[in-house]
Amino acid sequence: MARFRLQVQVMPKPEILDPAGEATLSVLQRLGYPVSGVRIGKHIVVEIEAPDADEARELGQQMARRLLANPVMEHFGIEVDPV
Amino acid sequence: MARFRLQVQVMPKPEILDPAGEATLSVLQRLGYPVSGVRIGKHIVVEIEAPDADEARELGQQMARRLLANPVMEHFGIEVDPV
Amino acid sequence: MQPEDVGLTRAEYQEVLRLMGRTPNDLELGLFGALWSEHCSYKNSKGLLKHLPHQGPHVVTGPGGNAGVVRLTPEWEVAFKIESHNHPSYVEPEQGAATGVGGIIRDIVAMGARPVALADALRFGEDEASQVLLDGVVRGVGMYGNAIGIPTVTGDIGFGPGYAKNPLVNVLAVGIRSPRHKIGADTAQPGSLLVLWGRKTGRDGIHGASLLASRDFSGGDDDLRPTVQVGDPFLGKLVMEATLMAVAEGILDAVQDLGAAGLTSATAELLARSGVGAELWLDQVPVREAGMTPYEIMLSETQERMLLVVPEAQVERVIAIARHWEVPWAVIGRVTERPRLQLFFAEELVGEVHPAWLADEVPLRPVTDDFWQQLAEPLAPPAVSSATTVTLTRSTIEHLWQARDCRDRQSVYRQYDSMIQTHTVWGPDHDLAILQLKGVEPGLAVAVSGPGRWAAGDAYAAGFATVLRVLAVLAAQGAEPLGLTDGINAGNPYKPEAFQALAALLRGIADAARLTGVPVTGGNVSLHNETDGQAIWPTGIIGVVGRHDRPRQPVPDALQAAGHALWLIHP
Amino acid sequence: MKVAVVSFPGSNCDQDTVWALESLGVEVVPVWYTAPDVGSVDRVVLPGGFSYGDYLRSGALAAEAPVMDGIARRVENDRLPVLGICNGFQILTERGLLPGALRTNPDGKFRCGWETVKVVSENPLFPGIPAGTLWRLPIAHREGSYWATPEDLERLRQTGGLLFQYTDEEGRPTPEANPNGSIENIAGIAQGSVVGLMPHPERAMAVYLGSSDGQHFLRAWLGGQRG
Ligand SMILES: Nc1ncnc2c1ncn2[C@@H]1O[C@H](COP(=O)(O)OP(=O)(O)O)[C@@H](O)[C@H]1O
Repeated sequence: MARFRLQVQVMPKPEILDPAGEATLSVLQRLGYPVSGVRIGKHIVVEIEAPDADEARELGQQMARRLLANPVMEHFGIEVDPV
Repeated sequence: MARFRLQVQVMPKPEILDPAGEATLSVLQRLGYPVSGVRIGKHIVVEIEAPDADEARELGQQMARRLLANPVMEHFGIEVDPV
Repeated sequence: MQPEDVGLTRAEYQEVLRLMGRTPNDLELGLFGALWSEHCSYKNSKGLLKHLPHQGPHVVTGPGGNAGVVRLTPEWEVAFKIESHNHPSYVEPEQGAATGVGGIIRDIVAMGARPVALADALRFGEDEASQVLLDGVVRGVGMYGNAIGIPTVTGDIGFGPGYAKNPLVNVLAVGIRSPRHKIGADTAQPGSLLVLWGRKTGRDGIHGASLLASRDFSGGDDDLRPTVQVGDPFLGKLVMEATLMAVAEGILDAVQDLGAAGLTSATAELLARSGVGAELWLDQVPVREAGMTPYEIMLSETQERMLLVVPEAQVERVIAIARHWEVPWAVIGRVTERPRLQLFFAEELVGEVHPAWLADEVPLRPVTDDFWQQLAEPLAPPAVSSATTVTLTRSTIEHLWQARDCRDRQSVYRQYDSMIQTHTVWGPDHDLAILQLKGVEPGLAVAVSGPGRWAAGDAYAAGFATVLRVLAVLAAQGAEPLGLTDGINAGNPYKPEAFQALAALLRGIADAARLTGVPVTGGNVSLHNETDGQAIWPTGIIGVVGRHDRPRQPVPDALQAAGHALWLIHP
Repeated sequence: MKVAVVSFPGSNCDQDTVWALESLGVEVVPVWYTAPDVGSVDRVVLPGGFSYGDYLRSGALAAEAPVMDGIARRVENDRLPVLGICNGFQILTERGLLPGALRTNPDGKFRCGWETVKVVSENPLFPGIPAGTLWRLPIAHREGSYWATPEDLERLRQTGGLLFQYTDEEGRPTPEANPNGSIENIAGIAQGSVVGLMPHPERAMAVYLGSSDGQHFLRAWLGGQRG
């Protein structure tokens, strides 16, 4: 068994309104930054034990599908790093 | 001018309590996943115009320090990709 | 470590040496520093506070405990108190306000009372940055109160230039208990075990009370900011339910919440009031971070923790309750007959003090009778511009109407759950809140108010008038006041004019309370609300609870029909 | 009539819900979230209020509770009537027992206040309540903005599952009457025997509390058809 760190990025799907992102965009624009879009999601870091990186990723996907993301409105991506 | 996508990861500082992470951890453990830590932060995607990637990163850091992260409780990391 | 590192003056340190009869080690020095801080010891205000009237026909418990308690009926008692969280809310508005709410809730719970209402009194500056603070504070109050399930039923907001870098966040909590569930923090029995439950102890907020909240701020104080404490209303709720269950089962000697100065203040006050001592086994305290020292464990201000004093025979049941509510717990010590607080770490005695040295022996600022007497005399009239008469034009009225002080507060209180527990008959948008508690007759009236600019000119009059104002609000409902609580906020007490203003404010409150026969059963004093030399107006937030005999039908506070006469009643 | 009221760690409207149901003469069976099943009851209420502190996403952590496995089974097998109020609604969507999702309010803020709620269509789950009935009910939430895919919305419409809308006092679902950006002003839905809504009927049980329309709501649901 080895330890891995999963970085799970959970973002609102493109068709889902992201009011927090839009509010942030308008503030950034008012402050004069040349930005044209902001989307805000979650960054979730999970420490996990697994025999190898593939298995760690597989577990990460299960957890994301089941709990960490809501498939109705979010999609997710996972990175796996050994620790 | 070119367009870049900044991926800003905003996480609670290690010494700052993350009650959401702890509650999520306890549920994942009850569901039987071999996890030992969960920390929940934000993943913010920003579209920005800049002459080059270095300048885009510099703007990203300014925005993160000023608005996207709360320096009292959070630290952040930035990735820059051309779009 | 030097005395000043823990906030002690040279003179105070001499007193520590005298009491101990030896040089304290660093840990012991830290304990004194924390408990002899302004925030914990009230060293500048105790001499003034003792002039407040504390006795009244309805008083069950006056000041000194975790909260005052008054009798509503023979079957029901009301615990209530105001607490401030000003400095933390300036450092981190949302979490500062949230943890302030959590803290006062634990005070009420520690009296064995179930919290039934919150009220928040807030003060901000008038600049842009203050608006950001306001948003954060309101989010924080709502975040905690809404999630733990206690309605925020009334409040008060004011603005003034001095609050820009010294925002005020005062929260009043009200709870209800049956006299059968009476508990306090002065009844620890030798032989009983100390159970700590709630959040595992971390390095958060070490010296928050003694340094952060007991000094003025200045521009470059970043290193003074102890790690921000994060409020966790979820665990707060579990700790509250677990504690109320243990209290209701009658299996505890005493309960003490952990607030400023954490375990140090909780144990010192509990043991001193109970006239006993204790062994604490600091290595048994569950910690969040590896390698925490006894010093850090004793001074951490980690939130959502309660200390229970449990007779040995009941420990098993207490643990079962902790398990049911999924609250982390540990047995961390034992009460002893000899009044010594002995701190052990890995079997080694690492510190020993008399609890009363910490809790009661701080050198207090003396208040002479002469000084107190002259406070009621009017101060020199404030310098007012020569425009003593103002012509009321449309534009003056519009100007006034648009002032922040006059704006609609709905955008604030709409963020608060004012209806949870389904007993709010009148919530925000009235001068007072009226509650019809379930299974309790009669109803409860709650009001809170504080003076504004007036106090800058005449603190005595402002203190006096604020008491009269909250009582008038109750009188307009025919509700009988049961007791008052006061949240006193002022600047640096070592500046003579600031101390004079603080004293005058309290004298005003004391005189009005005595005149009306309504006692002050508890409160809070927050000093050093001063940043870069600019202080707040002395601000006394007054809260009152009263008995309302017809809570289902409050006396309407809006005009009812055209043609009705308007009467102004005045002396 | 026996109704289970399920409490999760952090639930804070459970006692209000018990009180409201008991005031209507119902026998309430309190159920803790670790129970594998709700037992022999006629109906289940998932009350409102911050299970698991609303952490991660409101309702997400409670949706994984053991009792929810039992409830899902009973819905599937016996068409057990389930009512989710506020956080209970969030738990039901997170669990997949109701379609769609509840997003954060557009301004990111918690919002508490009274709303007019219209019964969109007559439904055997609420017998005797004609379409167009207007109720005054409070809301109190930060994540109450209903959203569903166009397909799910269409299916809700087809099956009569589009139950309640926020409207103005005349019953018009205007944008101004929408407190939280819910799609089509949706305040509550049903699928099979499962009902979810964001407003709190249990807080509107007496005129002195601001409205007694919650009584009509709960009575109708208690008399409703099983699925
Ligand atoms: N911080 C607050 N929390 C909850 N309610 C508030 C708050 N501030 C004001 N309110 C409500 O808004 C109304 C007006 O507030 P304010 O202007 O401060 O009152 P007043 O001038 O009567 O002291 C009051 O009915 C009060 O209950």
